Amino acid sequence: MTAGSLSCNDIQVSFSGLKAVNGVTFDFQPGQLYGIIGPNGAGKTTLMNALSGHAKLSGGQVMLDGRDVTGLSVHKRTRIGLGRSFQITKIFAGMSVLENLQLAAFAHLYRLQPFWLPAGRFPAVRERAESVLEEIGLTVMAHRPAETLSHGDQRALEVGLALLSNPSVLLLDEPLAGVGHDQIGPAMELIKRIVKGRTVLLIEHNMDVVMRVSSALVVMVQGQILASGSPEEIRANAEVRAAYLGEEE
Amino acid sequence: MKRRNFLRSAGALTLASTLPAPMVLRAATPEDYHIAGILSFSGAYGLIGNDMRKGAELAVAMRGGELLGKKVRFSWEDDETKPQPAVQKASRLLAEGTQLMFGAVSSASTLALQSLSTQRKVPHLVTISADDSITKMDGARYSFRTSNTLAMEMNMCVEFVKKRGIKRVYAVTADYQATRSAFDDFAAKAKAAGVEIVGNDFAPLGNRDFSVIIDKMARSDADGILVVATGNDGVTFCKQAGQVGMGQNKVLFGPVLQDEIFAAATGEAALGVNSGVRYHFSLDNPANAEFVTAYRDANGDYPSAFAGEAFDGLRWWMDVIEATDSWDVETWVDAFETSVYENSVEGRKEMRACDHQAKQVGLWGEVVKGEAPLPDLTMKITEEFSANSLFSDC
Amino acid sequence: MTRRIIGQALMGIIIAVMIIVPFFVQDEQWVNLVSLILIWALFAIGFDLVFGVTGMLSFGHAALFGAGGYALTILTLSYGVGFIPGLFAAAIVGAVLAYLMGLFALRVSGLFFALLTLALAQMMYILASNKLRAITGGLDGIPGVPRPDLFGINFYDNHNYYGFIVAVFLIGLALMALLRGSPFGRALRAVQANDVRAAQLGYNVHSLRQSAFIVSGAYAGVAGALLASLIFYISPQMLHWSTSGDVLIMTVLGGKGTLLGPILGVALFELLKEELSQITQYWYGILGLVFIFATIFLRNGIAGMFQGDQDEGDMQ
Amino acid sequence: MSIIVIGLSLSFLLFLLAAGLTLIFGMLGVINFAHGALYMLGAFVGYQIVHMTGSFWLGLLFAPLIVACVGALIEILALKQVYDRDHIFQLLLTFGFILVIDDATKMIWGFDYKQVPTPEIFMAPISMFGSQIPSYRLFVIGFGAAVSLALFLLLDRSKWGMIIRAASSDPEMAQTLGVNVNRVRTGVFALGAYLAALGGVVSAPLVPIELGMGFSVIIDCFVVVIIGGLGNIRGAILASLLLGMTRAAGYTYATEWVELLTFALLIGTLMFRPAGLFSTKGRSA
Amino acid sequence: MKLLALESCNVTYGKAQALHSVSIEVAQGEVVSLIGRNGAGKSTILKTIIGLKQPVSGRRVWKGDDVTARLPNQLGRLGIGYVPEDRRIFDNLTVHENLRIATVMGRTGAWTETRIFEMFPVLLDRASQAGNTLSGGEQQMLAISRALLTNPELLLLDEPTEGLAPLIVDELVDSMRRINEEGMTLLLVEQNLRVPMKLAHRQYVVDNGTVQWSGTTADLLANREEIEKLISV
Repeated sequence: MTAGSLSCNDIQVSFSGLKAVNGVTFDFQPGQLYGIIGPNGAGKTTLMNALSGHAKLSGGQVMLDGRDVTGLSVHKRTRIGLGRSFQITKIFAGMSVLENLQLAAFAHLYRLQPFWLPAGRFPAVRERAESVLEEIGLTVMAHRPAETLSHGDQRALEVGLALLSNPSVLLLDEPLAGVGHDQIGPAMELIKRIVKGRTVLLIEHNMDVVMRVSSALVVMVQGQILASGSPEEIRANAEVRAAYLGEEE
Repeated sequence: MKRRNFLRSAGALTLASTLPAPMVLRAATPEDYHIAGILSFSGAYGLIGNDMRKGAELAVAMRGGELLGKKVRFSWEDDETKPQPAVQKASRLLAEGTQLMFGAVSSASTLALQSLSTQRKVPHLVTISADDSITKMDGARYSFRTSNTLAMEMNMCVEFVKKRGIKRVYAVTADYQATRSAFDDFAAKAKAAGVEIVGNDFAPLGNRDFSVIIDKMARSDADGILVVATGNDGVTFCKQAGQVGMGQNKVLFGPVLQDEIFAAATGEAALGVNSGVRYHFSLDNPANAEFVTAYRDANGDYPSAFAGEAFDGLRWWMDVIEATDSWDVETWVDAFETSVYENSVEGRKEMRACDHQAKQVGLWGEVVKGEAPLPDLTMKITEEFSANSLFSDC
Repeated sequence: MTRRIIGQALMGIIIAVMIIVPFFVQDEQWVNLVSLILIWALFAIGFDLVFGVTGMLSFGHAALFGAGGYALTILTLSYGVGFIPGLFAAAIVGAVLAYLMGLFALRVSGLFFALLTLALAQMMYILASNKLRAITGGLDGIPGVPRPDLFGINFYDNHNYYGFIVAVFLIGLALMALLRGSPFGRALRAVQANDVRAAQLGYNVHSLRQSAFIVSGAYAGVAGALLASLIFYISPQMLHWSTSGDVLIMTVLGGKGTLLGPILGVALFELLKEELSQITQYWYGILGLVFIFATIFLRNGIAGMFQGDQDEGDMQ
Repeated sequence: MSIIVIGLSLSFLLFLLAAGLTLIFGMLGVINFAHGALYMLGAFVGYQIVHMTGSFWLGLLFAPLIVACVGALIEILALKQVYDRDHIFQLLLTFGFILVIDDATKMIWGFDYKQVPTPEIFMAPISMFGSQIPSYRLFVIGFGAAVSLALFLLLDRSKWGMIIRAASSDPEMAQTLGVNVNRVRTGVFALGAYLAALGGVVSAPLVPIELGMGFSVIIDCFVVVIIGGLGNIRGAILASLLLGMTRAAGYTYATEWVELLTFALLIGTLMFRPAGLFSTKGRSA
Repeated sequence: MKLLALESCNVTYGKAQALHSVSIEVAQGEVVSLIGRNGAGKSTILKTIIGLKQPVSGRRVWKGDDVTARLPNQLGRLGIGYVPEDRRIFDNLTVHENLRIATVMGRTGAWTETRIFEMFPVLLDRASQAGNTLSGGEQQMLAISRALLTNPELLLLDEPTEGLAPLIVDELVDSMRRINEEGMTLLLVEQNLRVPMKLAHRQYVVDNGTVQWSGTTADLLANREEIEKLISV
């Protein structure tokens, strides 16, 4: 199996009776970027939670690189090579941007082994953090406390944190949510830069972006996959149009 | 923003300037006789500490506030009924050159002070804590107890059972080292005297509900109920026993089960309860008459056992060291070790050199209705057991 | 940033002065007071690793504190173990007990964690007070806890013992500074700031929480042992939940999550207690008011005052 | 048989002590550490009223109302400032109030023990199942049952309960319907304080009234509330019954183990159901 | 008559700005819809109207009065009803209680529980069930009924048809039309065009926190291509 394959087999997630994800089966091919779209409440984020280990499955299997990771904890999936950003920004307030990234780099490179040395003493960590910093374009912000960044920059940092472990599978949950109109362009460039060589699942509502960056689209409605295919196919799909525009079938 | 910064800096400065303050405040003057009173002034035992303070201050006031020609000065500290603050505060006062440690209330704090006294070679006077281990054979050289021991009070219970003709005893004992061994002691002696122990329950210290135990007692054929618990636990027990009218066909008694303070907290249910009494204001002797009058003049109230014992012990100590006419601690200790106190408010006390425990008579009383000016519920002294029947030889 | 550094330096200076003064002052009460402050400060900086750094409110630290004290006392008095090995044993006992408590308490978080640690510690208190009286001396405790016997120095002299306490305190402080600055310390902060993200980065959040609790237990154990030997006495009172409450108040007053804040908090607490208790018997109530105000208005305690890092939004 | 009656009285006393704590948690998400202090304050105020009027019933009526006002003040002056912060801050605040209330009580009433006599009509015990059962115990059972019923009716059946539940379930939504959530919160906290004080007054004829009494009950309250499931009133009733009966059995057969039995029950519960025995999502009344 | 207006409102979530100088007007008796994709800011506009979000600048005007400083409970009593996006049924109240609370707290008027049960008989069947046991459509009916029972003059509906089966959507649309015909003003948020095309007199298209387009439904038909780009795939 090549690194970066991710597949789910009939996965189900339910919250107090409500089936948020109801039998999703899909093979995500290595190196592809999948745009996951669908109306509110379709179960997109829950699907991501199921893949990253944040949501408990009530049925089904998740395979990562051919390995069954269904019962594995979040941190173990990360160590196998799964990265993720969140819809609601989860950065470490009270730390600088660089420190945020160093934390991630440490987990990735050392797993705390030489924990007694000052955190600044690890050139590899710093290098890795700084390279990601450059990748996400926040080098000038390195020493700013993370919570003082603009919303757009915080979203970039969010993506950077997911990126640091150099994951083969990257889950991006609305990386552009709340990003101002003027910043959409650079943010999209960033996404395009970082996805190379990875399997990426992207939840995004900005259709311009999704259409332009995705190699394939997966449309979810009511906890299930309604359709999948190339952007053109999806655009032409009557069912999808109905779901979005609410036109009569 | 400017104002905020100013406020912050001011706060910081204030903090910084308070740091060295204690040194300035507490420059000691060695020109007096300094007594460190470490007692409970807060919490459930705060009442005891306050009464002891009144008794002790009266003992000094009645000799003109002087000892060995120097002014007597008290420092009162609240140990919160905990050993750690007791030691902490005592250490500070010792650093000022204290000549006598007085206290504490709880046996735990007293034991802690005792180890400090031994280590610092400063006399330590105990007038309340009853734990037997405070006055062990060949124990702490500088520690003395002028009040009752629990063992002695348990012996009074045995004497009372014999005298009253009680045949079967059901006991409730606080689950605590001192009270457990006190009960064992009582049980052995009572059995020897032909009394049957029909039951005993160890109740947790601070127990708030005795109803099940009381029910077991009420159903038993015991004619005597022994309560080896004091303070809150004793009051709670008597209150709840009163609600089933247990006193009507069984005699309730215990080592320090009731006095005027506890009776006031118990209410009517205290009537008829028998208890060891450490000191009582009604004792008929000149020394006591003088003390009670002075105490009532000063505080408008009858002295409690805590006040009485504190007064008595401190006066005894001061009488003895006044007689030595010396400022040498060892001389004081040697003199007190062998002293006899003929002028005690309880009649006569005698210090035992072997364990530094005052040998004394044992008082026993019953709660009765009091007429003004006496409290509503008051102790009537019913027995006075001789010292020889209560103390075994050294 | 510079403001922060100046604030840190100022705090450091105040603490340094506090530590140095007793060496030059013959006044023993000052020595005693600072000894006490340093011991509680050791306890507080350990406690803050769990509370301020990792973000778990433990109400069970009294048990760890007391367990350390008992470990030293029992080993030295009953088994003839030396003081220094006894002190190490206190650290180990504190850590092991923390591990055991964690087995139960770490299954839950937030307020449940606070209540559960409280209940567990209170159970230890009850055990120590009566069922284990054969080894703990019951409520009467054990008097005569020894002090070190080293290099022929008489540590029963409070000045000399003070030197020993300072040494242990500084070692503890230095280790804690290293730990907090290390990747491990950063990771603990990350757990507090956002545990979901920390897990997503590949950190094992549960074992980080557990490790913090264990290290904190070792600090509490050493502090408890030092306190027992300072006052030559130990009793289950040290395990009572009000002890946990005291260390919590100290830490919040000083500034949780900062290295030096808790030390100042302890100093302020003990000073207020010393000074207020001479003026009024209601000092605990006044302390309560100070604590309430600090909770509402000074989110970062005294340390926040020095560093000026209050979030402006909080003050409204 | 008599043990069941006594066990019931233990249970309902526990419930009276814990009800306010679990109510405040259930509706506000606040752990009120000062609950024990308010209980003590209730007992003292109750004593004062009984002392002045000679009537236990006036004490039972008015003391909890006065303490409820104190509770409302605590909520308005302090708690209100920190609702938007982490729950730990609310806990810290109420912890601070323990110290303040304790010292205020000491300042007002001094150190002496106080006592409230058993009300005249419950002086005589009643013979039941071969035992003399104190009639005041029977009153406690009846009163405790009545209070739990009243709480149930208030929370589950009344308009006010409906508003309280709505405000705790979704404060924003309740607000858009016209509910003044601020006022509801103050009211709930005051009600919790009222219940704490009610426990204090009902306990008064059974125990000495002294400054340490709050400290000694708070752990019991926590145990009941944790076993019952935080914030769950029905759970609190069941947990009180479980604990009360366990204790009654403990006092009968192994008195000295009663305290540890309590904790064993607690730990056993948490081993298997960390969120409490009777925790059910959804209905909190 | 102008019933409600937002005038140049800027709204933020923490440091992120959600609305940029948004102005909206609703006249008495109208049905107005806000359309746009997820995250465009439509829900925030409704929240700003009912007071759950306070604008950092700009005004909220009700019948000509500036009510910017009012709290949600006060606005509710002025006559604004709110049906939130995720329905927000009180999960520890029964279905009947979810309605009663509105009756108790709200204004009196033409809407009574009896009428509601006539309109949505299924709610009567389920009156004693816990609110969270209802199906999605039933929850939606409950949420609308709850808002109606406060007898509002303006009813805000946030995606009322989301996640519902087409048949139920039709039923809902009919009910909304009837409600409007009885004189109630509706402000509707939708992601798609299906309902707005049927119901609304006027439309606002929202994207990225600003109003991108506004006009009548007829205008919208005329500019359909352009609008679809703003809201579709």
